[in-house]
Amino acid sequence: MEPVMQTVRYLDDQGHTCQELPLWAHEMEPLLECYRWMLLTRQFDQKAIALQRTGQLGTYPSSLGQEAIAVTLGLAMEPDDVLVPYYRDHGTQLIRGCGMKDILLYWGGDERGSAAGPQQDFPVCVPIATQCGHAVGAAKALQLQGRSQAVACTLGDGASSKGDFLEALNLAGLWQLPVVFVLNNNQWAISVSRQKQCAASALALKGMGAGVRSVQVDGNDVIAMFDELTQALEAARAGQGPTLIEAISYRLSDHTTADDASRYCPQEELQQAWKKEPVARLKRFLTSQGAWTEALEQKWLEHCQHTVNSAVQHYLEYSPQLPEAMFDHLYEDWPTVMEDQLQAFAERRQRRLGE
Amino acid sequence: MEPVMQTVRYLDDQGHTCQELPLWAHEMEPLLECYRWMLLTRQFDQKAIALQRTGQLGTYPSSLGQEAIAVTLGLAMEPDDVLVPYYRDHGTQLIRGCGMKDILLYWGGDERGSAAGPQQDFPVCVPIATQCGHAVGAAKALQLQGRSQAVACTLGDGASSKGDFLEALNLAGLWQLPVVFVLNNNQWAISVSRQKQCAASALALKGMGAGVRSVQVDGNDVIAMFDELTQALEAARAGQGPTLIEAISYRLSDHTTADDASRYCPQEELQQAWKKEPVARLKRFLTSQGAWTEALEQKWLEHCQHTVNSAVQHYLEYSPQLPEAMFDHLYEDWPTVMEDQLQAFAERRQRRLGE
Amino acid sequence: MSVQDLTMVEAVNLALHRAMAADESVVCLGEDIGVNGGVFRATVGLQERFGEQRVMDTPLAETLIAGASIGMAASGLKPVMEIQFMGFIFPAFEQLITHAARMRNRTRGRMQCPLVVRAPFGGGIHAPEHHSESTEALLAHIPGIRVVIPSSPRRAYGLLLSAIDSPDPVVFLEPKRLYRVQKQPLADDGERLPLDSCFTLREGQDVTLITWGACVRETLLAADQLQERGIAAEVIDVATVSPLDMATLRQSVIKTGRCVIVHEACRSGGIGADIAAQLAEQAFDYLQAPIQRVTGFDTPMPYFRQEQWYLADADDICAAVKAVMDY
Amino acid sequence: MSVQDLTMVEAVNLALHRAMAADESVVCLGEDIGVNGGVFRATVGLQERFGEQRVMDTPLAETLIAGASIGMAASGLKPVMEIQFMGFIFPAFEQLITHAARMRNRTRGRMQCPLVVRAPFGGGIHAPEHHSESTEALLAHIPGIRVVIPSSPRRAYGLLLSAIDSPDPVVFLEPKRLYRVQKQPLADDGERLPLDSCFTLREGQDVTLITWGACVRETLLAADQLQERGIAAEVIDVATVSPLDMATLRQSVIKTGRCVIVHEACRSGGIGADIAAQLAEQAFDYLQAPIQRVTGFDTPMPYFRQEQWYLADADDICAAVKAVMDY
Ligand SMILES: Cc1ncc(C[n+]2csc(CCOP(=O)(O)OP(=O)(O)O)c2C)c(N)n1
Ligand SMILES: Cc1ncc(C[n+]2csc(CCOP(=O)(O)OP(=O)(O)O)c2C)c(N)n1
Ligand SMILES: [Mg+2]
Ligand SMILES: [Mg+2]
Repeated sequence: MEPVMQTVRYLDDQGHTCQELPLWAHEMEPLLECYRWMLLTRQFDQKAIALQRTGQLGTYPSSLGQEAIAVTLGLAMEPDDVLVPYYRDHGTQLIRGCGMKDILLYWGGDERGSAAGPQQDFPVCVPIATQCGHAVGAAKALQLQGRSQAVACTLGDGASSKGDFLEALNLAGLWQLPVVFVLNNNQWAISVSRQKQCAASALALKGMGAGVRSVQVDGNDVIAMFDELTQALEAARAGQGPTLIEAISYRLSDHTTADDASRYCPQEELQQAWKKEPVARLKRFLTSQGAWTEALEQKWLEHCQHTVNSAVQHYLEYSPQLPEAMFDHLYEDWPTVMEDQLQAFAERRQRRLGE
Repeated sequence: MEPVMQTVRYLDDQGHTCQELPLWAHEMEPLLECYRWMLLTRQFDQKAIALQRTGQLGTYPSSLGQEAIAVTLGLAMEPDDVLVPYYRDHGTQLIRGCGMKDILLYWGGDERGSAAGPQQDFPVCVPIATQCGHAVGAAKALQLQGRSQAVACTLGDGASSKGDFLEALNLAGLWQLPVVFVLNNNQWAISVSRQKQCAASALALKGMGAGVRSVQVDGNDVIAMFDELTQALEAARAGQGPTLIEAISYRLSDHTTADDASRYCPQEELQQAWKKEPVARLKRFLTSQGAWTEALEQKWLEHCQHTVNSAVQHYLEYSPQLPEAMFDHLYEDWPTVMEDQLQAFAERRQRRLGE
Repeated sequence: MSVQDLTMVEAVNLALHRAMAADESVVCLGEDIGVNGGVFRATVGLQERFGEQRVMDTPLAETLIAGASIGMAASGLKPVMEIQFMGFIFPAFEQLITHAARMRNRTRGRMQCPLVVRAPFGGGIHAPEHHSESTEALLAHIPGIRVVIPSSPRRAYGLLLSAIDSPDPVVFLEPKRLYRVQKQPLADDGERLPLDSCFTLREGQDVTLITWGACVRETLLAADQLQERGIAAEVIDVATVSPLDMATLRQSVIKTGRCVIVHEACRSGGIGADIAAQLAEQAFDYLQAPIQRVTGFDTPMPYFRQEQWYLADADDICAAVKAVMDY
Repeated sequence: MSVQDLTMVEAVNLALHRAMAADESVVCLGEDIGVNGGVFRATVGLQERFGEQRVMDTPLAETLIAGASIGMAASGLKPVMEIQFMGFIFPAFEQLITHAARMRNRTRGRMQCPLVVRAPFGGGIHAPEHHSESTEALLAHIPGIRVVIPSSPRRAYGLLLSAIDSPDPVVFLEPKRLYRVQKQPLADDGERLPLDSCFTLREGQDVTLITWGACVRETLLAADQLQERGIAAEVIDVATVSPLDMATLRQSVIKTGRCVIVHEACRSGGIGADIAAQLAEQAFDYLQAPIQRVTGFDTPMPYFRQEQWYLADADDICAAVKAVMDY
């Protein structure tokens, strides 16, 4: 009785095509672009973790193994679409013009990290699934204003259990909003496995109860992801309503640098998952097509390293906010009735710095 | 692509059978019992509304037109099952031994109304859908204690949009809990129609995303309802997991006595709905089977009137709580550290009553 | 411009009509606010006039209403969301606290969150359970959210227009006990009243009575009674309970040396505690008696048969004034 | 009975082990509390020892965790639910406020709701956004809920056991900054500590320092520094912030005539306001200076690079003491 979801995929784990490719994927350049961004994202992640380990960054969530989702989303979106991310979308953020320095600032405990990026994009969202409400609100605003832009909202498999997502999904279906939910099913919500999160055979089935077109995609297959994302975003922009994309992937890292996955993640499962990871898979395909070589790889990795290093430099040298910055932007203007707070702060500052 | 739900029904709008009846329904007595309870419930509702109109009761939600759902649930449950109701289940409450006087007390603004009923049943729940969390918690308790009882949780169509329900449904599927969700789809959430609540063709489809067996039933067909409820409750008791039953009905009254449905409910729609209402439908069937007559009806109605009237009498004569009762039962024992509150109250009381 | 006699709920409705007519980006959303015009009729006529796109009946989901409003507000709209009764605002708390209050601060000014949360609140109308709460103190504890409470048709109109103008998120709580008790002549002149300011409703030298919401009525009644006994009470409607205009309150208490604070919510952790603490600090040398608070008790609001025992009346206020006068 | 040197988080773990071993009806639920043992390791070993049925990893849904806990509590279990960080407690608010706090009152004693909500809270560990909040005042404003905050391994152990024993719902907030800073010798003797009681940690004649949670540490440090300057400070750990044991606080302030209240949460609407208001009323004739509050500011907790500016330190406390001594 339960409908079975077919997982859309074009490349198998070995990077061989398993069905006729969509037309656009006959060109190599779009795929090369994906590949390059995936490598850059991975390099960035590694560096961020290194910074954290050496006390130069706070807790950081790596996207290792899920780069295909973030990167294809970034590339499938138009610049004036709206990104409503969660916290594991560094690849998407980078493509949309959020600087590495800014991402590092955010995870380095500096609010200014969220000042960057396209004006309309939402900042990193920590309270799980709450961004889904924002996404449908933003989509409603676009619909009301008669714009043909789309909203893309990311979330995790854990987030799919939280009411916020389910309520927003319902509204998206009801009001036929221009929104695409991209569910990064990386099989874990910290230590809680996908099986302990939901009994449905596919998380994409949650779209059924909301009247939302839903699809399950191999999230480590760049071709499938880009194709489905492009279709869904185009449908949204064309007023054809929302889509839920469940992207099947695997979290190859700890949840964050504060986590130790070896406590709960079976070693063989992790090893199996490594065999399906998106970077090697696409590399095999591109190499088999003669579009990529070790030499190109080395060159690109050097470029990545350079880019990342100079961003890190920029980050580390960035002058800190003033202590009183905590009061900024809370209200449009700091209310006069609250000036005694500034006074109290000034005294604290004076006491501590002797200034 | 969207799976289509078949609505289970045995009696058509005219009370003719439209498929082979389940075995139990070949006997008339169970159906007569349903019928008598439905009439009693309806009489009770009418009286409650009359009390409200004359200032003797507070806001009251009638269950007019949805009596089949409440009554079949009450009769399908075992005494030691757990009822987790919302606020439109008077029929179920009555069958489970909650007195009419108690129901009137509750809606008459007296906490003691919720002291009545089976020890394990939950009180009327006003914050929409919150009861769904309690139901899965209660079901987990039963499962843990190795008991073979079931929990029945009722909710409305409006409630099906709220995260509480969807989160609880997910847990029910995940942990295979002994719980049956009975969704009274009466087509309205105050003034918001079913169509403006959810785009899915059936609310029962929400079970799919949670891995919960789901069924859509004609909620005005006593035979279908009783049959599905019995099966679902038995499955729950036997450790076979949860069921979601969407019962299609129609709210023939205002939302509550504080509402005026004529402001938003199309007149013809209401008229059409009257043609499908459960009491007349079952009466036609029972009459056609020779199991019911006008004479029996008159006699039963008199009995109902008598029962209701004496309950009302009891309600009206019930001595009020003491003013200080508001402090009772809040904590197991009133904390000594809060005695000044009692003191302040005593002063207020003294001032006002001169006692 | 014609002047009409309006109740508070009509004044709310008038302000909504005006704000929506003046600015296309103002939208309303909530449960039953469309064709039904709101369970208290506060949004009557809006959907007819401005259409279903701008006056939206939502599914029954307060978390969603708040979340979507934040998304709209950050995307250029000015949503006025309704929570049907304040007792049902809690599902919206995560959104209001972790996002609405912080969106501008978090993005260092890149994004705004100019939304208004309207909710009827308070007891005294013989409503069922959860329809009579006064939990304004919870929201007042959240930096970044303004909490505004009108207590007359005129203030409802002027403060709601200011709330909608405000680029900050504003929770606008409407004391439903006052919705229809009193009419005031009101012109639809668009005149705003300041947030961040208390309103001194009555001047007096002997004692300062500080209150807001539905209790303003009882407090004014008490002031009348006190007058007859020769006590001149100054009555201040706090109106914006967060952030607090302490200057006005402080000046009054420095003048009178005596203070009684009246609110409907339970005592512990109520906004009265905050005001009392600040006054006791800032007017320490002027206070001639301990500040008294006349409040609800630390229990849930009892069901309506007993709610009069929970709600303070003019006599309760007078008794407290007597205590501070006699100290 | 062996005495071990334990940190606060180990003491929490010890109390959970003891409570689960002693009473089959005690169950634990929350996110990552099972095989992972909790993100702070507070529930380590419980699932291994008591099984998946009694130590339940839930889906990611705090509304559900609270709702299910209430259902369990009303059905004969004693759930101890964990909210991973206090910043994520808001989805549970509707359940805690409209149900947990009222279930017994509403049913006139027919149903109980003996649950414990455990949540790590407060700043100072360089955590990301929303991982450093101190919103205990919100829950303290809800009649029917007890709010308990330990500040040492010993008090964590004894108070948690009492919280689990309690037939009332208890929110048990663990200052995560103190989780591992200090070890105390602790025997698993099951000794309970009273809810409803403040703990006087240090006696003194000159000034009363009132605090709770992580600020207890800074306050004791300040008391040491004050001692060197010849000022004898009495330090009281409030511990149960709701309902408040005012008698102990009042007696101390009547004795010293001076008071400074220290808390991490923002100032407006903080529990400090409540305590200050009550003391200013109840010790009016004894106060020799206005009560001072040393608190966070009325802003969100800044991200970790600036959080030290938000958190009060011993110097800030000493400065406030100086102000009340010099008044
Ligand atoms: C409301 C809320 N509850 C709990 C947390 C703590 N937390 C952070 S990430 C996480 C797991 C999220 O899992 P998932 O949604 O699958 O996303 P992933 O991290 O795997 O990408 C949890 C429980 C939170 N941030 N917000
Ligand atoms: C959380 C919450 N929000 C709003 C309300 C106000 N309210 C009471 S009943 C109702 C509509 C419920 O509709 P439905 O779930 O279909 O149940 P029905 O009343 O139709 O049986 C609303 C919005 C409430 N009680 N609780
Ligand atoms: Mg995940
Ligand atoms: Mg309904």
